[in-house]
Amino acid sequence: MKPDLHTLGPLIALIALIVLGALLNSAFLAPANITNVLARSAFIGMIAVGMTFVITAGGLDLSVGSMAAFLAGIAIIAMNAALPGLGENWGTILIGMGVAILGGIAAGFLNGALITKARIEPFIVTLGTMGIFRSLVTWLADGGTLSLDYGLRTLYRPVYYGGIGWVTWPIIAFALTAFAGEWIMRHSRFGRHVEAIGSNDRVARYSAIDVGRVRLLTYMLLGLLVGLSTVLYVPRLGSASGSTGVLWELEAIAAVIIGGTALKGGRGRVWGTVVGVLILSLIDNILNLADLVSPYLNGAIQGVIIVLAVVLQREKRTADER
Amino acid sequence: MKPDLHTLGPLIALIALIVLGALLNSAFLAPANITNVLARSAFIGMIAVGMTFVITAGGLDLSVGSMAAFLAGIAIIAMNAALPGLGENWGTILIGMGVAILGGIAAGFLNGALITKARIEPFIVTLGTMGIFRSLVTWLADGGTLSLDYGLRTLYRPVYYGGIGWVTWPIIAFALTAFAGEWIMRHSRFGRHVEAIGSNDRVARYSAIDVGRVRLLTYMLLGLLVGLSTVLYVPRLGSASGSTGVLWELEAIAAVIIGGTALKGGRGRVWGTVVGVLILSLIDNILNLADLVSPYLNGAIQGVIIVLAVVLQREKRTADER
Amino acid sequence: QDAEKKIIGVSIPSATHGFMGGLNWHAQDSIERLGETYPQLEFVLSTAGDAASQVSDIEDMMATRNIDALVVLPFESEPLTAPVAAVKDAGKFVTVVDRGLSQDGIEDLYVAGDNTAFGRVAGEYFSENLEPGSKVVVLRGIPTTLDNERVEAFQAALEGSEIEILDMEHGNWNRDDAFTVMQDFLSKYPEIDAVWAADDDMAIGVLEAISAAGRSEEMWVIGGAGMKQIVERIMNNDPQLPVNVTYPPALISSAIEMTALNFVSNAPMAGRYIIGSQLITPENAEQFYYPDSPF
Amino acid sequence: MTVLALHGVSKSFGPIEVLHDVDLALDPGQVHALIGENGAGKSTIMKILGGFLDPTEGQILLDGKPVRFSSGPEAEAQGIVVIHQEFNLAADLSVAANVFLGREPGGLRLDHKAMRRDTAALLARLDTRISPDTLIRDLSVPDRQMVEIAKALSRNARVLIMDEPSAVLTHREVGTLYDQIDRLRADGVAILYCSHRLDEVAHLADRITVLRDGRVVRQAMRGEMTEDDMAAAMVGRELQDFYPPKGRPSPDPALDLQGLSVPGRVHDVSLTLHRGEVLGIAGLVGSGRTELAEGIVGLRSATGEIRVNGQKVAIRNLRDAFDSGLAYLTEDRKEAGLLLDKGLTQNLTLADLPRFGLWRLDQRAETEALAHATQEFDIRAPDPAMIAGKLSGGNQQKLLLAKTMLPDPQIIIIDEPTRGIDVGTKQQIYAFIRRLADEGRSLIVISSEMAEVIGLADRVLVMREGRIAGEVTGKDMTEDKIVRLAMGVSGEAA
Ligand SMILES: Nc1ncnc2c1ncn2[C@@H]1O[C@H](COP(=O)(O)OP(=O)(O)OP(=O)(O)O)[C@@H](O)[C@H]1O
Ligand SMILES: Nc1ncnc2c1ncn2[C@@H]1O[C@H](COP(=O)(O)OP(=O)(O)OP(=O)(O)O)[C@@H](O)[C@H]1O
Ligand SMILES: [Mg+2]
Ligand SMILES: [Mg+2]
Repeated sequence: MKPDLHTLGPLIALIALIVLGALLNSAFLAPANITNVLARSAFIGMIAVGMTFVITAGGLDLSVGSMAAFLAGIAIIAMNAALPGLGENWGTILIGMGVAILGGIAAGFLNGALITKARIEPFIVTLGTMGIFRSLVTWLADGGTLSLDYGLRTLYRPVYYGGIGWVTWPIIAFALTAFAGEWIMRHSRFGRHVEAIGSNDRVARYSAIDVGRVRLLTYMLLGLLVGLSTVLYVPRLGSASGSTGVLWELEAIAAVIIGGTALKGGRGRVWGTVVGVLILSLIDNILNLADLVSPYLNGAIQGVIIVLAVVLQREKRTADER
Repeated sequence: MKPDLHTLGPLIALIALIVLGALLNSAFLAPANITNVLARSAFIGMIAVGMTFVITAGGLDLSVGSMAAFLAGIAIIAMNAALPGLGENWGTILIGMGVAILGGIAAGFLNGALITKARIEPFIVTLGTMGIFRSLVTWLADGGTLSLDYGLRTLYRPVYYGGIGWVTWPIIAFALTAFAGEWIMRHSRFGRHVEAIGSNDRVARYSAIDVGRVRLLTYMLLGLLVGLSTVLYVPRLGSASGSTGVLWELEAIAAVIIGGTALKGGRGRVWGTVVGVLILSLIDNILNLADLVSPYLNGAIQGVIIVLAVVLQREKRTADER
Repeated sequence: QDAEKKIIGVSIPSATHGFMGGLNWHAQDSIERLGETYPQLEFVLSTAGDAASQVSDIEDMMATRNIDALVVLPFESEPLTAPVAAVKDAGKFVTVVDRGLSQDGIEDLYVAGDNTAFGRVAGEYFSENLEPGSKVVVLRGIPTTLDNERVEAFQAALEGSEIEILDMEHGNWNRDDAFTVMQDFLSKYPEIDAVWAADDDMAIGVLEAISAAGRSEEMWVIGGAGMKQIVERIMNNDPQLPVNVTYPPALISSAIEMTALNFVSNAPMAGRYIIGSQLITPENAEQFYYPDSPF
Repeated sequence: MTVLALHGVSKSFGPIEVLHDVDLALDPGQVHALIGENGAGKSTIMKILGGFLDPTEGQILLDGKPVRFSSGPEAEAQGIVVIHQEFNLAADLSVAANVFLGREPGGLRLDHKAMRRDTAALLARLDTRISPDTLIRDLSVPDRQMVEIAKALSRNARVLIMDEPSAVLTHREVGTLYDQIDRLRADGVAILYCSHRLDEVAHLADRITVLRDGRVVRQAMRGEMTEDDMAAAMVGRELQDFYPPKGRPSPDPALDLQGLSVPGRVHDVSLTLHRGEVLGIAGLVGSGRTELAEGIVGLRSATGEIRVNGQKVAIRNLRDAFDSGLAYLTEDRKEAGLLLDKGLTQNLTLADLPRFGLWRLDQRAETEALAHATQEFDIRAPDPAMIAGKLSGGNQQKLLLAKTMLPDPQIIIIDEPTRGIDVGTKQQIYAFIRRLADEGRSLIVISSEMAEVIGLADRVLVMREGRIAGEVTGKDMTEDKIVRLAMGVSGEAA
């Protein structure tokens, strides 16, 4: 893990934001707030780590937010359905988790197969499945909300809120995902091939890399991570609806790019993505800390900070390449 | 204008949709319905033509929907403000049009300058400005709706609803934009430069093309077209709010890609974009005209059709290129 | 520094459509007013785009702003129930607005409109004022529980009246979407006698589509929530807009005010306040006209 | 005993047949050279042997048995390794990652240390100073080629197919390449070698096959053909007076540089180019020749004074340079020269579009310009509507030359003019360059081919480490003198 301008830039932005937060409100650095921010970054965070692989291999996935909503929906339906038979216990919850994770892998497979086998642009495939997943969850919920049985939710709740002291499970899961993601990107054959494909897929093909398979795997990995983040998301809210996970895809992609991974592929930076995710959550948190002119302007301030965060990492092209 | 697989594919999809629509409902081919669909397509259509240039040059613009809302907002404010002085006449309306168009060019300049001068990824810049424009219009409208003075609206209304017989002004404007866009892309130096930059910007630079300037101009052209489509949008409902133009950016980008322009740049097909826009509007129209299982599933059907439309145009790799 | 200072957190959905815009405006308006009147009160307002960020907002208010009371309009009932219960368990005063939580007895104060009544009142007007055999179309909102409640109540009120609902589509409480849907309804059905648009923003789009098709004489339109432009037209006896059904965005003001009163007066506030949906008619329209509100 | 052979192979792209009934055999421990004009079909043969293309007719025989490879990697699994004419490296990856791409050592965790070590060893064998951790995108063209060679060497090939490996290399590197080829030959590897440098063919080849218009016209063993025979067989006529006679430049300065520096690359270069002169610039790889040229034409920011025809000019970008009558032909054809996925006309006219119409581009005039260029520069395109990437390598170079000459510049800087050009065409290009000079234009020719600089230039400047190390003229223009200046070795020849 050699730091370079692309990871240092966002890191500086992150530190600047932390300093700003601490100046605005002394409670900002309180453990409770830090736990909150980190735990809620976990969903987008895990998804963004998966997205880093997809983007590095030259792909894109717009469907992740809808996919999360859909997976949360079917997991809840599965748990509610298993409840009468199995009762209010971890067995039922494990079924729900299994449905979310396997469903995620299957959804990722669907995206990946359409992209690699039917050879359709990732943008179009995932725009299509984005609509499909979102519609399906709305339809399953009959336009309303799918809710987990109250007893089950009470049992399941500690998966989001519990943990080891201040370090709750989502934080642990996010950290593990980030470490694993970084390791895979840097030290595994898969990661190497992902970068090679994103950099030049003809070269990869000439090097006996099964380009289609690796691409497919990136989407499945992303699906798996969407499934895992759903496993953490369901106990937080205990429900899913047509408005769950709206715009998560944009946030995840933004985090990846803020982190220094190029949108055109070839260069994956998992640590950068983690920093990008934290920057995005901190912006929200800080906006809540400060009393601003008008809440209508939140989006504008957010926009300005996102752009500023990236100014710091923009490629300092040498004078040669002007 | 030589037809190739990339423009023929979507054209076949379009024809299939028209046949489907005609079979589902006899009202589909009625002139009134055709006028409706074409006129509604005009906003996204004109924006998508501009987007074709941006994407062909290797860029992207996520801010267009918000930009349209913002431009509509300031145009309405300007007209309402000019009303007491100038009175209820075309002068006042021309001021509004001017504000929308100049505002569009300025907004495009802002995006383009941040991308080319500050060298930030287009995705990030326009994600940022998307938030900024959207926030600003919500703030200007105080969270509600900005409405054009009733009298002015009545005067201005024919710009959307009037025209030459069935062919209303938006349809005419869209057609002219499409012809001009196709002409510029195919026959002008600018179009040639845009394709060259998207194909390989280093080669463009070594051919004495001012890459930054041309890129900047694509964003300004897009801004201008967003402004023009705002000029047509305002008389339709006479209002603008924070929910105006939501997701237009995705629709415009999808239309461009469905039309056969590559997301990675280098190959621009304005006619394809027009076909893409029509496909997207027809899907909506057909879904409304047909009686479907559940309106909740509209999004799913839309998704499936978008993917299918593109299957037809997917690149047939020759055996040589394995 | 000031031990007596009380902090009231207000968490509402962001202004994504006209009604919420009005609600946002009323919330800011009453916070400003109350802040001036009662210097010992401080308000924290946050707006959220979805349920998850609303939960985050509430967590932030608890963790960093140390609020004494929470006024919340839940984005959705289910997901907000547990987090709001946690606020209550921490000993804070809780006011729930409009959308009830999925567990009873959490909140101290409940101020709400009545979605069932909103649909029913409209439905009753339809069944009383349309001939049997009349045909209507319906534009629904964004798919949500409250939209379901409204539409179900509307359908229930039409039962037995022999009025036919030709079609229902989601107009998403959005003018442009409603315009598109209505244009297509007009192409599809040669005969439509009335439209229920379930929200005034949609009603605006619907009216425009009808007038563009030159069929204004054929049908009237009932919207809902009392947008000022619509109320104005009712006052002027517009034949196309005979009545409207209230669902006042100002209910957030009542909620905030009552919560404030809990701290500044000696009378502890508690209970449920349901603001019923009323029919706005040309006769009473003046009462419902707020020219300053953006909605 | 033949390892790999073609038997009666023909190949068509669409309706156009580019190979006709070719027979070719590669034996272990032999270097088989394949020579022919640009577009004769050499690369196509190599791609067929390497499994990257299917023959339309005929057979590939491996150890005497007919085989069909469905892909390059499949052929590579049989020990057939290709160094392509186009670079085959992932630019975002490091040198070591590229060398081991697709066959990374290590278990679950990649063995970075082994990859770095083995890569460093390979590169040391090739006597280069490239670090295994450098990203390919940061390497110069010759360095990339060395990485390609290292990559091929690491593959333990039975058959090694090299498509113009030396075209982008300089003198010194070519020497190490020969050493490696000798070593492989001794190890019993069968080598197919394609080159336009006939001297090296004479030096290396055990057997020579000459290809003309997709047909084998002659096969010979070592020593049976002189360089002139080869050239004659390729071109189908005798080549005389390979280099044109030197010119008589006028004393007027056309281009005058005073203290030109490109930060970090070129230091304080002053030179004068006279009207009608061909000035050669020689030097080792990395001596800063390209940077100097790019500094002059505004592609890199440079300090110092530039005078054109005695007038001081400010050149901030390439457009300014064009306006002052300068033109530059890049050495990096694939990345900076041509749009490989665009048509020939679009490439030809890209840098000079205003000529074809202020508003509407006159496509008929463009087509005419292409027809004219095709003739003047002898561009052999089977189909004028094809994309540039499908032209043979040498014909791409000719197209690039045509593109550079289109604006009719007065001062032309050509970086590696004959990379991948066949002898016949080389002669045409030399004559063309000389004609330009005789017409009163002035040219700077940067070349790593010593013979070319000496044969073509009126005067040669030698660069070393970003500075002008010296100048040679007249009888002093010898390979030995130039190499000494380039390497910084003082004194007379040993
Ligand atoms: N994919 C392709 N499609 C169409 N024509 C092609 C394709 N590839 C090569 N050709 C044509 O086949 C002919 C032989 O090309 P090839 O690359 O084998 O030539 P070459 O002998 O290697 O020439 P050079 O010395 O210039 O590299 C050329 O006319 C070329 O334009
Ligand atoms: N983008 C770059 N980043 C880092 N180093 C570079 C870059 N471009 C070139 N170099 C290095 O700069 C030095 C000069 O390279 P360059 O190829 O321009 O020299 P040259 O004298 O023109 O040689 P040649 O004729 O072989 O190209 C080389 O060491 C090269 O590796
Ligand atoms: Mg070749
Ligand atoms: Mg060079």
